[in-house]
Amino acid sequence: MPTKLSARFCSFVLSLFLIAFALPAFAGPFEDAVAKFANDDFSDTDEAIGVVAGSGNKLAFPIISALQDGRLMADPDTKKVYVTGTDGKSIDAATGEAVASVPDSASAVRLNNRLRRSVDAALGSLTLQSPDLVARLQAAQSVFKSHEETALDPVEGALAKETNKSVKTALGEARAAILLFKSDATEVQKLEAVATIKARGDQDALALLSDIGTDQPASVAKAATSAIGSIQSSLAVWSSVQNAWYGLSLGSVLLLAAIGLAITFGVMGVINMAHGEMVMIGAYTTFVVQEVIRTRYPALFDYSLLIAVPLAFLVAGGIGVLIERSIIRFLYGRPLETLLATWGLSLVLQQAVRTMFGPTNREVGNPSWMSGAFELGQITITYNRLWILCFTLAVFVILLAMLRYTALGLEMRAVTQNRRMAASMGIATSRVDALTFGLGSGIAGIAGVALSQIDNVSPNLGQSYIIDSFMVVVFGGVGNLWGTLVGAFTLGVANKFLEPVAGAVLGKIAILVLIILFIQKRPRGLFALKGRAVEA
Amino acid sequence: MTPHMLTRSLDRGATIFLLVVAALGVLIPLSNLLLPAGSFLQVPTYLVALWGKYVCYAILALSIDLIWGYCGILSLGHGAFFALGGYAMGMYLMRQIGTRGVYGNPILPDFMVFLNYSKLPWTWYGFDMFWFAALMVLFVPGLLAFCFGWLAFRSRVTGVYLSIITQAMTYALLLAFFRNDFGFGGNNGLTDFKDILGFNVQAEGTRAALFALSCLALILAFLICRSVVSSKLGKVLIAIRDAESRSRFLGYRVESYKLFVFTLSACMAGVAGALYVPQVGIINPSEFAPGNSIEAVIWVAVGGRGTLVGAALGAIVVNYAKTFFTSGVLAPYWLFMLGALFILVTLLLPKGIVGTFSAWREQARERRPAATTASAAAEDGITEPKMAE
Amino acid sequence: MNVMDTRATSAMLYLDGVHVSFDGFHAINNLSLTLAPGEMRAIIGPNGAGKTTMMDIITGKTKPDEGTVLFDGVTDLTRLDETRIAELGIGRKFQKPTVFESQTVQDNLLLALNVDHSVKGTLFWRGSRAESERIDKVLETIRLTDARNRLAGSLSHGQKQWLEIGMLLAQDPKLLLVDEPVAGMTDVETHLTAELLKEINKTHTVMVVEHDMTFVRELGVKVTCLHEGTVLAEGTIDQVSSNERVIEVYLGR
Amino acid sequence: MPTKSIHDIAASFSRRGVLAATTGLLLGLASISGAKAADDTIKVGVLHSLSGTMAISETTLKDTILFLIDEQNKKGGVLGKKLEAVVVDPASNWPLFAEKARELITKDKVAVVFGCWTSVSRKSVLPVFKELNNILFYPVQYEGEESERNVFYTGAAPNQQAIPAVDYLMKEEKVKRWVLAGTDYVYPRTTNKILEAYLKSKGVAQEDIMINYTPFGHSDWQTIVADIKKFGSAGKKTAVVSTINGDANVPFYKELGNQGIKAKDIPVVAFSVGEEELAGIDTKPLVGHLAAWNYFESIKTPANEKFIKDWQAYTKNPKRTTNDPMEAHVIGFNMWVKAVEKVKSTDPDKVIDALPGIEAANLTGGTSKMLPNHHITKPVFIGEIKGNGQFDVVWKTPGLVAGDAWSKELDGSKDLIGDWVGKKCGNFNTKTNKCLGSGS
Repeated sequence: MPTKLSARFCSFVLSLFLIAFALPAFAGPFEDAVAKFANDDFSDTDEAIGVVAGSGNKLAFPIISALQDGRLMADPDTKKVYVTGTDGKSIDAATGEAVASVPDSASAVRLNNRLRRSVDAALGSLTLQSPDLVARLQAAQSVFKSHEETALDPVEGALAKETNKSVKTALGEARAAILLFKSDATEVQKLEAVATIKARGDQDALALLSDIGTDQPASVAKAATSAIGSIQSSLAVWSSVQNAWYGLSLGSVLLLAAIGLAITFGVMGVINMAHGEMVMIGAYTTFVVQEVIRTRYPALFDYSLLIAVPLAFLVAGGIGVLIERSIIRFLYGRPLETLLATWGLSLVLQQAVRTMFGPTNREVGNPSWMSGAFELGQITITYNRLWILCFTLAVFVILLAMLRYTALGLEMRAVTQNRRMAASMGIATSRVDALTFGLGSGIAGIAGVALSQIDNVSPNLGQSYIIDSFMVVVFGGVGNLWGTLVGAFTLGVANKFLEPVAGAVLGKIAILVLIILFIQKRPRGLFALKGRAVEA
Repeated sequence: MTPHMLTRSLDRGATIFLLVVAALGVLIPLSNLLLPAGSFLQVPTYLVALWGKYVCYAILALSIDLIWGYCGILSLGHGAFFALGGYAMGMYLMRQIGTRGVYGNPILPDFMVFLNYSKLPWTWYGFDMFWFAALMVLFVPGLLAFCFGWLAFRSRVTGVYLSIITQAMTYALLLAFFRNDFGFGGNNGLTDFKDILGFNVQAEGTRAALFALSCLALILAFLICRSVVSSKLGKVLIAIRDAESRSRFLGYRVESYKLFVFTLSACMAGVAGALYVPQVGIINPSEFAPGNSIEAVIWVAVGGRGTLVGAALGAIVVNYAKTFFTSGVLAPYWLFMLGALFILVTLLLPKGIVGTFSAWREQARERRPAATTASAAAEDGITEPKMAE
Repeated sequence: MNVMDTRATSAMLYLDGVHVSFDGFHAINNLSLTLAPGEMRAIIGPNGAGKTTMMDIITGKTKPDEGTVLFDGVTDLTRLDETRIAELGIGRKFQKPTVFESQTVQDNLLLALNVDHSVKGTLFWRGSRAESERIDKVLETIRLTDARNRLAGSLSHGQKQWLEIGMLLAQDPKLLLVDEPVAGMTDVETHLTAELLKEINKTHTVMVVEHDMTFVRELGVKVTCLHEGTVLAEGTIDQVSSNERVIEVYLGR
Repeated sequence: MPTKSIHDIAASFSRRGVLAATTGLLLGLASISGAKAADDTIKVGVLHSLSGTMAISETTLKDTILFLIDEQNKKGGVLGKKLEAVVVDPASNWPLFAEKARELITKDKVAVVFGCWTSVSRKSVLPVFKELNNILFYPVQYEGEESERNVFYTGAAPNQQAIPAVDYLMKEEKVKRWVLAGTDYVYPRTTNKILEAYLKSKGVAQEDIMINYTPFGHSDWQTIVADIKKFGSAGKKTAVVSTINGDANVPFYKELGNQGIKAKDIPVVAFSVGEEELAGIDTKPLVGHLAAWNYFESIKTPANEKFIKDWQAYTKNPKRTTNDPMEAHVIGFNMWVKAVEKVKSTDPDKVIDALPGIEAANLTGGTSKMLPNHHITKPVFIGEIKGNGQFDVVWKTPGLVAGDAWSKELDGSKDLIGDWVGKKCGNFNTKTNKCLGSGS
């Protein structure tokens, strides 16, 4: 008998409330609304959110925020709703009284995108005055997006109390947004609103302004259109900056993929078709590292990449040395045969990984410091791309320094320039060869760690980069690291400026054709060695 | 490998090879058509088609060996010419479908109908006539090779650089043909062919005929290659391969020689592709994939670079191995086998099967030092900057 | 002489104010030098003096940054490529003997013969009696008759040198550029080579680059000493070798 | 010249050499064909790529069939005979698909083939199945525009996936502006054409539709995601309909997540992203993005729970996911078994005629039926990506949707139907009452 139950329950609630807040409460709209959560029907939930948020009840905030992160449990049989606190303790959503445990029949109230939006809106008006600055900022933002009239008073209230500058502006914009859509707002208010939003000048502002509808006063409509115009023009400028950034980021990826090849192929003249697989091995190393960390020491997850980088270098490098000792070294002076052997090798490595890890993609997560993005002016810069760019340059510099200043680097250059002479001067050429190849492979492995952050970790990973890598190295000029650097960034930027015009596919084709024609002009690449040294 | 040694040991081999091909070209179709199905000596149709494919690959291998083995031009994009020839033939076959397409459109192939093409793109004009298609099979790859070669050889792009830009070429074509807007069926390519010159492509008779034709083509291609390499021009090619600038100082226009042989080889590849398509029943952009071109080069290496028989044999051996490994219990491991094969051959038989074989024969016959390893690097056609020429 | 008037110079080879530099390094520096028709000239000079680079310039392998290079008084070589220059009649023997190692001695000579070098010509080439006779003759001159069917790659160093000279003969150019022909030869071979070159000089203009002084002396021709890409001294071997600047360059340092 | 050289050598070589070589080869050839089908088993062909680019998706399907055969044999096989799987690897190489199909049918004498994923592989084997008259069960959602006598399409036709998804977005999310993003091949092309026509019929303006195509395995999505963002900031509620192909999805979603496109702002509904693809991504930033399928692993039905349990037991991998094409194979396999048992024979002709009308339970609680056009009836679910890489079903079609072989929205095919029962024709034009082209 639910009715009787609820009746008794209400009297109980009454007494409790008398104690708790010393003000009378009845099984009013709030309780009914809360009960609606248990219907597991999206539109009911939507209503409930509205009512609860508007009720001004102390429980509103805990309920809605619980709803947002799936802590609001509802029992379809008893129509009872519970809030499970972050601390694991639960309370009855309708009454706020603590309950020992949530019945097993209860399940989390489900959301869909529409509901998530109303939840945000609700929380927006609820958290406008939260002590937490970030929360306030977010609240203001979500009100700006939802701009529901009901939020006007809270916003103005908050605006009056607000001290922090950035939050103040955010609130101002939120207020403007609301006014702009408020039917009975005065023309003056609306004009001010337009000005405020224009000042904001980003794509959300654009969205808002282009959405104000037709029932606006002429002057406001006019102001809005001009505002849209100016925002768009400023955004147009920014978009070319954005393209440049995308180009650099793509270039860094190309460079990272190619730089190892610049050593094995450029310096040693080994046409290493298994280079891509070295990259892949690096990526899988990252995967393994993260697996271990996930299962053993979850706390370390953010450091997983830092651990993976040296490991990937060692694993890929080690395999590289192994390959050099067992295959490549028999093929010096006949680069072509290295092409054949390494091609066969790449097949073997791919299939090996496929049998070990399965053919499907493996999940490699982004550590927190590599996920998300930040706004620089009007362009979005994603952290993973930014880090990859820095990482690439770091690798490049270190490599360069290594070649220039370390003994090994010196020996490498000696051997590659004149093997016989180097040997006669007592350099263990075979050792140097092995190490050089290992170095190249190791760097490919490192590249794999970075690429695992933006691409599939699958047995085919390497294949997708090998051709581009060769293009970069050849375009830059074989045997010249700087050439590789310039080549990579040139191709990257060119590609990204072509893409909006020609589309992704035609853009890539255009780049390839350009490379072909360029090689006609500079048959030995961008940074070719001149003089008799090359010929004789 | 010493040429006169080759010419001796090979001519004998060559003749045996030619006669074997000829014999198969006759016997396999006959056994397939005349003998009762399932009888011990009867070659089932699927094997006829299969071997037809191998033979086409053998022609492709020959065309690669001609430029790489004898002129040191390593093309990592020869699949492109093969595929272009294939597309030319495919387009003819598509036009032959006529009203038998699923939409029954007399002019437009099916894929055009459901992508709402209003009219036939100009690129497809004329392909309803076999002679035109046949012409294009030679002309399109030939033209591409000519333009590409004219640019590349004139500006003396050599070695790795040439190899990589040939790869760029085929890669660009791959992407282009993948685009549906390009008007060649996109990723699905051209398929579901009905008949060729009025004969049903599925019919056993047609298959047998196509097989015999492929064998004939292989023989012709082989004879052409042989007449080229055994002419004085062949000597010049080898001279260019071994010491390009020396030949220049002797007054040879290296670029024209390269251009000639490159274009010739492209045309041969085109023919191979054209015969390939009706037998496998589909042509699609993946034929442009750089990987395919590289594998084709590997066939040549496995068989024996600079020996025509070797090239053809290599193609057949490798592809037979592929077929064999990709079915049955071995299926999950076939890539290991293939990869291992490539590695072992390069390590143990650097001259390829035929090359090593004839080298043994040679050593057995007369103890005389073979070509010094010093020239090996040059022979590879690829040379790093520091050791160019 | 009126024929001569149309010619810029009567010289077979005429270099004037030639400059070449690779990445800032001046390989050839205001080099001027003339070779009269029928002359044989020996070029000496320490390593890096620019001898080979000079030959590269004459044969069109390297383009000079500035300066004139005239062949036979009329043709400006700086505008032409190797093939064209070879066709004009300038033959070159490399420092390091380069022959077609994987082909037989007689094939090497066959390739060198100055007959139709076009693709068509070679594709439909039929051997002629005249050609084989010339090959036999050359083989005799270079003493390789009984090695005719051997692989060039299997020849001794000296034999290779000779084969390359033989190729020059087969090519029958107006001007021969011979780079260090006796490097790594026995004294006997050296002597024979000198004889051979003298023989050749009867019918051709020759420029020999050589370190070996005894050999140069044996040739007994006008000597030019290069240093740092420019002419240091010119004259008979005795004059040059007594020139104190030459001595300084060779010994004093 | 060569003729001469051959002539004079021909004298010098042994005729026996050729004879031996040739006969040897011939014998070799013939003996390869010697493999006969054992009579006490029924052979089932499995034609899925185990290597190359498609191995990612297809390997699972191979395992699925092996699993199903295993289960069936535990139940005593079919017609009292054990089933025997013949596995080949077409290696993601389309001509090889045709070749392997031919081998399966002629050499191994299989009774039925389960296989293919991409449209091109299906197109490539089609002629073979028609010529040799065998049966192919094709388990993947595809562009439609096909109905062949020898092929049974157990995956979704466009009207069983795309259209309901769009309807959902219109109704539930009030979407006004559409981005149709896809990989540049025939399935996305066709699907987007259909959707474009459908949206316009619903009164969506041309400028509110943005269509974008990318190459296979496209990995740098910065520009396109930014474009989507821009397109989405025009004030109207925007959604992305993604027909992006398997491999390219991971970088696409990673970029979405990083550029902070939240599902509640711009939801993405995908037709080719299932549990398998999500296994490669950290889905937390993607919660709320949608996928439309006929099956989700997360659907709670006894049949599904049992299936998942047995499957994970069979693969000895408690984490092994299931997905839509797998269910398609389950349905197809059971339908074939029923048909065979119905006609007491594996003869393709009999089975083909028996299959239409056969019903088999699907894993989501319904009963799918094989239609005369060789497509099947399926329920359509819209699922939201959850944090754990699974889907939360937020909407489903009231009943089962019948698959249309020919899309009403395309000019070329609006009058066509496939009917192998009455009309015996795969592309029957209802206007002209003619069976077009080669369809019969």
